[in-house]
Amino acid sequence: MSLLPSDTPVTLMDLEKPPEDDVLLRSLQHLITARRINDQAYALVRQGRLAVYPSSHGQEACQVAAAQVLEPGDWLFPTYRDTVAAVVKGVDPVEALSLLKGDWHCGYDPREHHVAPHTTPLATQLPHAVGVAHAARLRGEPTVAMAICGDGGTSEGDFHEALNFAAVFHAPVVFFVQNNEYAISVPLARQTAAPSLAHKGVGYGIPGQRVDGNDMPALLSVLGAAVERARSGGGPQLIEAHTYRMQAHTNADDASRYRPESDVAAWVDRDPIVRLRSYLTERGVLTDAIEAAFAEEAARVAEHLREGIDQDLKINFQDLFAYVYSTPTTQLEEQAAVVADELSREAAP
Amino acid sequence: MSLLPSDTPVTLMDLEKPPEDDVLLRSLQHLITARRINDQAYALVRQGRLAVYPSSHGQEACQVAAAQVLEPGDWLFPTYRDTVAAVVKGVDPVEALSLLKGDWHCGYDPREHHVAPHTTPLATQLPHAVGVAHAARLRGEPTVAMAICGDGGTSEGDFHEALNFAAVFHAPVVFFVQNNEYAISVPLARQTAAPSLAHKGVGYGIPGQRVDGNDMPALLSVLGAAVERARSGGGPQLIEAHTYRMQAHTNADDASRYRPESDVAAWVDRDPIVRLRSYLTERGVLTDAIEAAFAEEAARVAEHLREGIDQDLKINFQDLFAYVYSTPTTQLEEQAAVVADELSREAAP
Amino acid sequence: MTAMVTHEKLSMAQTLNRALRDAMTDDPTVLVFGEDVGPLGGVFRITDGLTAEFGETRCFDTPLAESGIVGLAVGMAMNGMRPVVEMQFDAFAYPAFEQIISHVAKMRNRTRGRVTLPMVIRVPYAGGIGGVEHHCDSSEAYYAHTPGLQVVTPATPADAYTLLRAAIADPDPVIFLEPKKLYWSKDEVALPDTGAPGIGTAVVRREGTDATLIAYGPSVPVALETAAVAAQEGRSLQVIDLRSIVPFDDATVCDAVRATGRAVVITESAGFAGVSAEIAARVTERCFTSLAAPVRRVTGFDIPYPPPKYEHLQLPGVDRVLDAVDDLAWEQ
Amino acid sequence: MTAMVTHEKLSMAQTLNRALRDAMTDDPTVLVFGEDVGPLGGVFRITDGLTAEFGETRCFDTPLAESGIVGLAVGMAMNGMRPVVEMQFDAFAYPAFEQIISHVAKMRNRTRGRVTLPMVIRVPYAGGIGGVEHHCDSSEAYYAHTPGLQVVTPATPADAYTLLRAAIADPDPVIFLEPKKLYWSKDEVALPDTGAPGIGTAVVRREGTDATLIAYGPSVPVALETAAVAAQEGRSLQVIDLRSIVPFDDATVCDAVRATGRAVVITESAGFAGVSAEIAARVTERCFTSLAAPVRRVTGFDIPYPPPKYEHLQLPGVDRVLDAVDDLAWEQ
Ligand SMILES: Cc1ncc(C[n+]2csc(CCOP(=O)(O)OP(=O)(O)O)c2C)c(N)n1
Ligand SMILES: Cc1ncc(C[n+]2csc(CCOP(=O)(O)OP(=O)(O)O)c2C)c(N)n1
Ligand SMILES: [Mg+2]
Ligand SMILES: [Mg+2]
Repeated sequence: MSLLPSDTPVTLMDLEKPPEDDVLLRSLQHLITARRINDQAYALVRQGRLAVYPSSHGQEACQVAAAQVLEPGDWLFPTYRDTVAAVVKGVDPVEALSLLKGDWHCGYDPREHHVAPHTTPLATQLPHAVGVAHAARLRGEPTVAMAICGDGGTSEGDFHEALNFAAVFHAPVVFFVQNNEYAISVPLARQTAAPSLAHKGVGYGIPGQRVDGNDMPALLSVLGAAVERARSGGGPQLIEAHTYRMQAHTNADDASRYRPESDVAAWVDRDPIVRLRSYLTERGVLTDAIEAAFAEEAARVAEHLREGIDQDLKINFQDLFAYVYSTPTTQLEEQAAVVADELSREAAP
Repeated sequence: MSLLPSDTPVTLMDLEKPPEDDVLLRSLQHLITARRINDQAYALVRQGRLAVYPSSHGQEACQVAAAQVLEPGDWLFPTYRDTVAAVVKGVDPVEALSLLKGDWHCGYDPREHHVAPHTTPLATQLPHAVGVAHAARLRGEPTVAMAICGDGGTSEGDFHEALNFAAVFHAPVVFFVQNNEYAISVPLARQTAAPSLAHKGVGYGIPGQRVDGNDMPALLSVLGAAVERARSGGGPQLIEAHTYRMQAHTNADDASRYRPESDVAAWVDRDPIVRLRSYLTERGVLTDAIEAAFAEEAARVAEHLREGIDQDLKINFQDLFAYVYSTPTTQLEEQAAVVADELSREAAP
Repeated sequence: MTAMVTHEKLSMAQTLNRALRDAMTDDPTVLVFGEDVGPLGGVFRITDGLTAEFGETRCFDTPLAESGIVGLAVGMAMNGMRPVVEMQFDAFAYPAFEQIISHVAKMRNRTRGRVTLPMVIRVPYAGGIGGVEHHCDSSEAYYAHTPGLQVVTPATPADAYTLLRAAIADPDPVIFLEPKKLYWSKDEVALPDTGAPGIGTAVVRREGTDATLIAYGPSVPVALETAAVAAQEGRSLQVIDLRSIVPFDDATVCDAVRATGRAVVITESAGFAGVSAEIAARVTERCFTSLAAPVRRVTGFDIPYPPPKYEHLQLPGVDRVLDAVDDLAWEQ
Repeated sequence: MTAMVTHEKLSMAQTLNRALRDAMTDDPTVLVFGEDVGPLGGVFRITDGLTAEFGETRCFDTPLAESGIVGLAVGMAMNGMRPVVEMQFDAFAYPAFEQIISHVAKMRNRTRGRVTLPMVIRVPYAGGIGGVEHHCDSSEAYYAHTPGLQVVTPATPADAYTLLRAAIADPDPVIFLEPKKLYWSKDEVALPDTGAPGIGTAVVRREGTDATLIAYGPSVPVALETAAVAAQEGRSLQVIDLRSIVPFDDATVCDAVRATGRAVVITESAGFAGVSAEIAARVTERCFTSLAAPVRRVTGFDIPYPPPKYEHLQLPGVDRVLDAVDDLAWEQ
């Protein structure tokens, strides 16, 4: 089954059983906030207040759906591009962005909302998701792990090993590939010669499905069903969402070197927010008042983000040495003393 | 298309166009020699003249076919278990076994017969095969690379990366998986949950096929066609041959710890040599005289092997330092001098 | 060394097996997995009987993929388990390198201590067993150079037990390097309390006053043998067994070298930028004024591990160590 | 340093690009591939314009898989090509570790010289650019410790050109480490003949008589700056740029240290069992009697590379090096 319409990308799929209106209203709210976070973060980079930001602008439906279909006890494994998914799962956006502000690597407590630290080495988080899910299963817990990666990430050896382990151990993992057609500058055609990335499930005995990654109801439906299959003993699931990276890889990237603007323009009409908004408006459940409330909430989050990122960092040199091991080695204590001595001499008149 | 009969393993497939009789007679000769080499090597281990031997006993049809379908200019990438395939491709069996005798790692010149050094780190030879094939293609040469791995090897990340690279670059590689049902003690069910290993091609856009690995004509037909497809621009091919490891992983292994003898017994009737012999006898092309000549040739090779392995090794300490770089570093020269000095003092009265 | 009356003559393979068994008995979150560790009991039989005793959810075979194995362990450790994984041989841990360097070593630090990884990666390592290529690598330097890992290697059956129990109990990851050639060496051992110290402590294996031999893992017996031979020649060599490469026991090592004024470091691994270099450098930094001669290193040569029939030339042996000792400026 | 009249002010990124372009022009078997090296020209633009100039069979993007990239290069090198591959960042070379250690480093040796691998693995490495985690690792020790690899790292635009050309021309594999923070540093350079020596030769970057600073790659400018400051304080520090870690130029380094009698080794990487340990150990072994003080190391701390706002604390800086120099027993 594919929920990806080949030729009608600007409307939504006809789902037999579309998500309830209130669920979709919540999605829209998340989408609007998500977009706002993306754009705010982008602006903060331009202002030099964030070092870099890999935006999910245009991919927000994937982001929101990946988190929205999870229970609080489920685990999310995000990449560097999935800040917004982490936020929907509960992480404070200021904490989620502290890595990119230059503060400590993982700004949040992964155990609080069951969101793994965002992972940069591609596909390496996927075996972790299998481990978390397998451990939960051994303990009889109903946890599902949602493991995200990009189209580029599917080429790494760890993608292969993770899917195979999950299949062999029948671990409750949903592998969610956000196919945004690019890995930095490298287009999908250089990444795979397979008919789709969902076909990669076949070699592991994992059911694979494609879905329009800019169709919020379809995503909720497909990912929600996958999570429930995984939870109820159906083993791992592979979902490929076809979406598009609307901006450069990060603000440090220059996409004009490898793709024409016209390619991007073709995707503007498929914007997931526009599509969900018109769907809900047509159904008569989205009022101006609700829209206004959503916009206000998004503005509030953006302000919180701005303020949080503006906070001056308190650099504590001890932090360098405090977390390497649970008990610092004598070597690290000596090294910390070197810095302490330097700083005290600097501070001295 | 599958050439694997599900229920009639002791007869051969009905092929539309079976290989010519003279080709199959050559196969039988190779098979008989191959079995003889396997058994001779095994005996040499028991006598303490070889350190260890991973035998392909029972898998000889795969071994012979993999080499027999290649042109001299084609490359073979064998694993530790594929000594016999290397020999069929032209390598002297004494040289092929010198690694296992404890002599220098790769006993043969890989460039002479286009046989890569047998590779132990699993699946790592597969990307090399892609590189050799891609380089040949860039130069417009008609070379095909035949890359062998085991069922266990398919789980490694390098398997994934190699197949994907081959598909994306449309490289003329035949990936030949000898599924002998075990990776040391680990049965296939712990290796994959896929319907077959041939299904792994799907995720790369590579055609996958299964074949009875103990059916010589079917193997020649399937592998031969795969090589020709690859050679004529059809891109990489994946072939899974279903066979069985009749002996322990190596003589150092104790298979009774993980599989009952009765499992092995079930495969005795499917012996590839017996099956090919009766086929050729029925067709009236195999005479006693020919059989006798084959046996004599096999005995000759076995004797050559025994004699070669019996030769005392001449240890030359300079060899330790001579091949690390094309020009030894001053550090290596100093280190060689240390050994030279030690040996001269030992030799002194 | 412990003065305790010992109860059983056990090989290192047996005490490692006992350590796993006892840890699994004491703590249901301890899991063992890897390649062939289940019914086969591992190619060195270190996990022998564990699947039979604890069931196959506690000790199980995985698909053949080392990065997957270590990655799975990371995830399981994130979620309440204490995985002990086996890499089948030293060189077959390399596919897991990215997981080890970028995750195992860094998870605690990058999450500011919020996610800890109590896990052990067991690696049979080093040579001396006539193994073919890729089966005899001394890979300790790769791990020891990586901040965030602890790197431990026993040289005796008693240490094997105590250090493996300590590694499994440790809140942080431990690379546990098992010298293959010592698997079958036997010793009287009292279990479970061997009297051996935990991770981070070096021990003096033999007292001596003229020079200090510093060794670990497979080189400890070489050092002891050298000291025995030297004693006959009238030279008193002290032998230190590091046991733990990271954390490094500066106090024990430096006290020893300051007392003797001379030191030789022995490792099987290639010398260049190896652990022996670190030991020589740090001992020199800390004991310079006590040194009568530069710290000498006796190491494997800077070559890929050679074929079986050549390995005797590569491995540091008694004579080569004695030559180094002879070089320690005795005329002063 | 070369006294040659220079022609252009070029950055290291530009001379690296020129080296690739010139090598590809001179030798049709030279190929460049990796992640984003094609139309984008690499994330650091080192391969800028190569696809346009040489076509996409000569410079091309691969699927995103580093082990595959290195493995492909091995195969292509086995079959007549001279591949130059780019690892996008230091830590993203780790997935290729098994290919590098078990094949790239060993192919020549295990085939007794019958199969050689003329290939270059370019790795942008080290920190100082405010990069986030996994983008600032100093990974040189992993390679330098591995017999069979050559490990080279330029500190100037001229060296970048000459060493990269030499690496590409070399019959054996070279790990070519590019200090990211120096990509944009400019210098007058004459191309193609920069006058710089080839692989295996260290150079004295600044003459001095009181002590020798030994550095490579990203630490060379730190050493030079330190020497400049020290000169104002009346201390004459000599600066050596190793350029090539393997092979190591013992002669140049030891001659220098014997003359000054004092040495400080500076590296960004974690100190423990790193290249700095090797340098300290071998200099001490060879120059012991000339040393007035133990060789001091100024290195990154033994911690995972810290977040951008903390990196100034981690990186060896002028003050920290001066402190080490002050420690070199000047009262003697
Ligand atoms: C192992 C590894 N190699 C290379 C990189 C550098 N890198 C960062 S993002 C990226 C592209 C990833 O593309 P994709 O998986 O499609 O995700 P997207 O950025 O499109 O979300 C690359 C090559 C990395 N992070 N990890
Ligand atoms: C990377 C790596 N990991 C582990 C091993 C140890 N090992 C050698 S053979 C083997 C089993 C391989 O099974 P399979 O691929 O099915 O080949 P077979 O031996 O059955 O021919 C293992 C685990 C290895 N050689 N390389
Ligand atoms: Mg992408
Ligand atoms: Mg097998």
